[in-house]
Amino acid sequence: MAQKQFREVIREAIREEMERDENVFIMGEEVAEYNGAYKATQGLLDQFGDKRVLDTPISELGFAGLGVGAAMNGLRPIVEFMTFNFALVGVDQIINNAAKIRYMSGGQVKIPIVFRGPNASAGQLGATHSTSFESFYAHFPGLITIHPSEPYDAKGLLKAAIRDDNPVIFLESEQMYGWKQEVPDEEYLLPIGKAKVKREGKDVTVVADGKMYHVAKKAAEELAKDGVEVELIDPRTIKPFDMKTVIESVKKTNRCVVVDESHPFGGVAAEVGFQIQRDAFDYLDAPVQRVTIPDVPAPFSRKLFDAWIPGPKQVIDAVNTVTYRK
Amino acid sequence: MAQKQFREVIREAIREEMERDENVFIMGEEVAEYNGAYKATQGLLDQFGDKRVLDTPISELGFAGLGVGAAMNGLRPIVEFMTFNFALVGVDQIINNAAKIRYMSGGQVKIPIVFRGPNASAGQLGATHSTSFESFYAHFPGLITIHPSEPYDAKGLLKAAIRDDNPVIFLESEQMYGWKQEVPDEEYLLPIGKAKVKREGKDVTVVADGKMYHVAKKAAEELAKDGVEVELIDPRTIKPFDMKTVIESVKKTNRCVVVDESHPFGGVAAEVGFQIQRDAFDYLDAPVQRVTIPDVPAPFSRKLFDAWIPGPKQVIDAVNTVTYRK
Amino acid sequence: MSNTDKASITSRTASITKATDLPKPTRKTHKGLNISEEQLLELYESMYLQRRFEERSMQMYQKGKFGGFLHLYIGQEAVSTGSGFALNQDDDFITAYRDHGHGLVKGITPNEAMAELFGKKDGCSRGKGGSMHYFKPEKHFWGGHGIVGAHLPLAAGIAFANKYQENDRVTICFFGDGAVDQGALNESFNLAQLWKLPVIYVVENNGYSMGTAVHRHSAGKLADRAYPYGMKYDVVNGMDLFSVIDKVSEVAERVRETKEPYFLEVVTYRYRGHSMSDPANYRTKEELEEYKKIDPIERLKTYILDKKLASEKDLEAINEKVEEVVLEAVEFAENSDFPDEKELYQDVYADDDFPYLT
Amino acid sequence: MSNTDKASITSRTASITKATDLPKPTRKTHKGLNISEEQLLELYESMYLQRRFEERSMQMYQKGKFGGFLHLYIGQEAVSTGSGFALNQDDDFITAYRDHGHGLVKGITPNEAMAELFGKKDGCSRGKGGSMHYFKPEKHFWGGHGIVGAHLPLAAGIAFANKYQENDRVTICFFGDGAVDQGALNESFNLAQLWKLPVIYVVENNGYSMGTAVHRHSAGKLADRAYPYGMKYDVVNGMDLFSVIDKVSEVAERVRETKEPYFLEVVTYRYRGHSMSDPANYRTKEELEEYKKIDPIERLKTYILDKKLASEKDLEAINEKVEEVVLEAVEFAENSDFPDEKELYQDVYADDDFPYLT
Ligand SMILES: Cc1ncc(C[n+]2csc(CCOP(=O)(O)OP(=O)(O)O)c2C)c(N)n1
Ligand SMILES: Cc1ncc(C[n+]2csc(CCOP(=O)(O)OP(=O)(O)O)c2C)c(N)n1
Ligand SMILES: [Mg+2]
Ligand SMILES: [Mg+2]
Repeated sequence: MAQKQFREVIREAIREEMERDENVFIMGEEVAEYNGAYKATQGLLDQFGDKRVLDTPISELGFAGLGVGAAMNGLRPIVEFMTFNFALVGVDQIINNAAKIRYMSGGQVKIPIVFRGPNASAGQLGATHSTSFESFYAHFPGLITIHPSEPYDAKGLLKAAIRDDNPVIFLESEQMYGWKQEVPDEEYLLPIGKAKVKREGKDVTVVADGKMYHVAKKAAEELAKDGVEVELIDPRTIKPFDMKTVIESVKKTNRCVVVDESHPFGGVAAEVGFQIQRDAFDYLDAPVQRVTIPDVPAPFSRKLFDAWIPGPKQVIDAVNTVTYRK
Repeated sequence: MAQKQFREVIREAIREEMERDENVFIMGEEVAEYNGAYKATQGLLDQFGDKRVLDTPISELGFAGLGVGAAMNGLRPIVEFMTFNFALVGVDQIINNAAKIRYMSGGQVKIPIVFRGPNASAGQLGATHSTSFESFYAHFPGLITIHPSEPYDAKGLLKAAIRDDNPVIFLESEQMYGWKQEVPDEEYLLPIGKAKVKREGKDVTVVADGKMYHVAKKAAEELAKDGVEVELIDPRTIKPFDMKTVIESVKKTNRCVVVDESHPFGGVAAEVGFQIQRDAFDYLDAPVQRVTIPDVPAPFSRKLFDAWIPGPKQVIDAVNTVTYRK
Repeated sequence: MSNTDKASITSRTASITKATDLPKPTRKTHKGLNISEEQLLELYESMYLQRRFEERSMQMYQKGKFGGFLHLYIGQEAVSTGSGFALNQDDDFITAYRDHGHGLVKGITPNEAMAELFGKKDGCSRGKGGSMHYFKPEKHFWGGHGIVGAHLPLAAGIAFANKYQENDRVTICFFGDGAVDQGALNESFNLAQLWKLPVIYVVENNGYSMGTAVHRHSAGKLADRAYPYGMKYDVVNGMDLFSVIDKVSEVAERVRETKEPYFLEVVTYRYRGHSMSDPANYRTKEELEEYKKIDPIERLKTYILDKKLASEKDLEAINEKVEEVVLEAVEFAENSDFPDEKELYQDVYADDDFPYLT
Repeated sequence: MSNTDKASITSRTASITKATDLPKPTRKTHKGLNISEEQLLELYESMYLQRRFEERSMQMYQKGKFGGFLHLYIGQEAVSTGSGFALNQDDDFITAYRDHGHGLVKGITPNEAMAELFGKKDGCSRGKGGSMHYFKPEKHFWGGHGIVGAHLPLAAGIAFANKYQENDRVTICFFGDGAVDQGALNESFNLAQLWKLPVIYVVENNGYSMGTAVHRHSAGKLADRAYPYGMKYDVVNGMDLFSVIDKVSEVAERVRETKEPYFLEVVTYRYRGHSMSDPANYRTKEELEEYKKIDPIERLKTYILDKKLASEKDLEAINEKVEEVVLEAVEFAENSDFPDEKELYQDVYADDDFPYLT
């Protein structure tokens, strides 16, 4: 097994699936000649040519919709958004077309398409460039939403997403593209909709997705030094959400903190917290707490940004709250 | 006091505010010569002329953005969406521009604008025409979201919204435009962000907004016959959400059901339920339950639609669950 | 052509051949267009079927047989019919919510079409789509779309897939004059031209976007919207079936060959209000009457009779047949079952066992 | 003008006056343009300030003084400067994220501008906006916008408000060639023309949208995008200050008078990569060198010296002054405080006591 970067495995997953199925193609801003704004698509144009690797104009509505139409008519498009912030100008194509046409046609039209690209904040990019969209897309029926935190999961899930017959939102991270993990050389796929217990513990369940998984992991390491054993769950898929794994864990630990990079109102943390209290009420020794970005847009200034983005400290505080350690 | 229709008080609120402040103007599809797709703007063109009452092309992105620009530069636009479903093609203007520019400019630019129009389902209109957006907009900092259920509230809150210096999402209902209520002839305003206990009761708190308020009200009436006293709270404003009123009530009733027309994932119900368990955990005698539309798009067929849209029965079932009556 | 002033819209209909605004109809005869006499009668039947189907739909709607929006295509039938004739059966159609005519032309049966309106399981969208969302992909009918302008990029995508798969299919995408103002038009046109996609974009300019006359919602001339991309375009008389056939045939050939898009403005008129609730007070009775004088079905009928290609009686027989077909469709729709309640949770996802949230 | 082929982009820069693609510069002298000698030196200073400000910014970025994106305007200064000169001080500017030049021209001080980059509280957006989101509404500078194309309707709205309030202000809206492909363009242009809004839309065609040459992202000619609406348009040489002044003055007068919009394609070039992380491998060194030969600042300098309107020494003195101003700005930014942490919860809403959710 080799250490591979997040961007590398994204590329491998796309390449392998394009080799496997000639109906798979990829388009997006700067994916071809520029080799990807974040180099996730490096080398694909060379290998597959400009029939299957296409640079688009800055027309998110146009090329997202073009992708949906191509998927309706037999292809399996991968649509890269330079970041998901920019998908907002074309989001009607995702929410009304990709997500609903199968249903409105009574199942006659299938739409196997993957929308992927960087999600959430990546430092000092300001309010228009820092939104995290996992809760946003998970709200709408008809879409699968995947939000991996590590290269191994990302590769297996992206390959599964490309083979899936549903429209999939696949959320990556600018900041994580360079991060590495051991990843097998052999082909593998991972099931969509399965969480993973990435650290076992008996004292408190922490659920954390995407970039926040790493924040929670650091917190768990800190807490361990202090004798608090965190059970850390990475949901990996946000829709459908594997509540079974979470509930099982909470039944053991009786406490839970949910960490997510969305804004608080109706975010993943609210949803998971709601379901835990509903479905494991009698097991809870403390109310579920959440750690999210605050209910304000992303500020530019480094100092404000650092205060804005949750870090291990907030997770530790929340764990202390649910364990009544302060 | 006279009985007035929902559409009538919307019109009155707009008219009174336009009379009061000449910087207020209204634009949208068919608001002028056609007198409004749902007649909410009837007579305004005649009274104020085409400088202040403007028919727009079907360009939601264009006219929503134009409204934001006009608000930045001193006017107080009211932007009507024929329904909020159509706002999706222009939603970047709301989420990235209306909601964030004040913050990004360090408070130098104020954006007093109201986006209003029908929200949520209105019978057999199919999946593209039936989405309820209160949770969607409430997720994003920078916006106020109002979702009234009755003419009295609607009028007072719309007037307050037009005078408010924040961008406001004001959600109405095609189906409710004809519904009536006693409304004072004298001018009045209502505070944004204040819930109202519309029925007092000791057994269970039911929180219900928009059209679902009426469903919950019917359920409460049914339940009363059965000896169950519902405390029915209409939040009226979704962002900011008046949790204080809800928590106080739950501390009394120890049980809560939230009814909302959003999809379940991360909807108002999840948010309110999460906060209740967090902030009134020790007062809860049962987990908070939610009643929402299902996690599927709106079907067209009457039979499926009737199964899709929550009715009093689901609310009663949920109340039975939290009161352990079955 | 200036379609920007109401007076001229009215005046141009006063005499169809003299009006400058409604383009002149083609001078070609059916022979010149390679239409056999049999086909001519089929075309008549097709247009008449669309007309009667919708008149009955209206009746059923008024009887409360179904709810929702009902947008009637009456008056515009030459556009769907002529396009269907000019194109191959496996060419791809996609349109907006005013979709009954296009659907019937592409092979949705009247039974399926009526059952869909009724929300029944035998409907062309299994009762899930309704009037605005007809589908029949196996016949290359890709919907029925309710968000104005949002299907324009879908059409580009369907055409993209055809080109990618190197089949020879052409995609035709219909939309209303109101859709021209959506950003989707700019983005789709640019992509279609840049990537040379075999798609024909057709704006059915019926003079109004709901209650807004075209000159009140679109600056300039509609057809010109293609100009900046270097996309070819033209304007055609949409009240005359032969003109539509003539033009769309020519355009289709070109698009099939060059794999480049084309933009066609078809000038037409809808007789009814925008939807059932619209009394259409924004236009004059006279204007409507002027258009009815050049009704596409009457026009074809006159042609057939004038040229003695069939007798009044022959046409009467067709009418009666259509009448029966439509009545049977109503009966079929009445008798078809509503979808089972568990259908609510079918077809959202590809997976039958998707774990829906509660 | 065909800007759709790379060879011609390069060739047209070979000799600025002979190239057909880069429009010919105006023949007018400063006198012909009513520019006093004093103003000429101010214009020189303004351009040089933008240049040096950004060169220092780059340095500070590389030193790690701040993070995020940094998009440099270097090479395009004639556009901001000429537009600012041609318009009134109270005319309204709005632009995309490559906004330092426009901001400085409109009266953001170098101190405020640099402090913003550093994320300090004395920045022109109080440290909350950063490089892409400069604001100074009191000087009629409306940002600084990060979503490509999304400020085009804002410009229409600003112009709408000016017309509504019956003041005489003109709005000018700058955007890149990449923004031309956004639906926002179609919607904004249509609205602006339909409602006759006093707004000048300016595409700064610098040949590339990030790494994509203009002919690879936009079909047809950029300027033609205005044609279908009946909007007036033209193309101007953006490497030559006088040409920009000449054209924008003429356009502004017309827009102010007619209250109708105008679309201007300004052909220009950016010397640096798209942002700091872009090595700009998609273009040749030769192309860049060709443009540098017609650098707008050098060009003005040569003009001034040739006409003996100032001496080398005079210009040197200006340069030194600018150098000092910029260094002072860096010092100011360094010494300015970061915003207080409680600022996180300020300016989201108009209300200071907004009950934020936790
Ligand atoms: C994006 C969007 N905005 C508004 C609507 C509401 N609406 C439906 S049809 C219509 C008028 C469209 O007119 P036109 O495009 O000319 O088509 P026609 O009805 O004449 O066939 C409007 C405003 C919508 N469905 N989608
Ligand atoms: C809607 C949207 N899509 C994509 C981006 C990412 N992006 C930022 S700038 C840019 C290139 C824009 O080029 P152009 O408009 O020519 O302006 P220039 O950088 O040359 O000034 C891209 C793709 C964005 N900010 N917004
Ligand atoms: Mg129309
Ligand atoms: Mg550019």
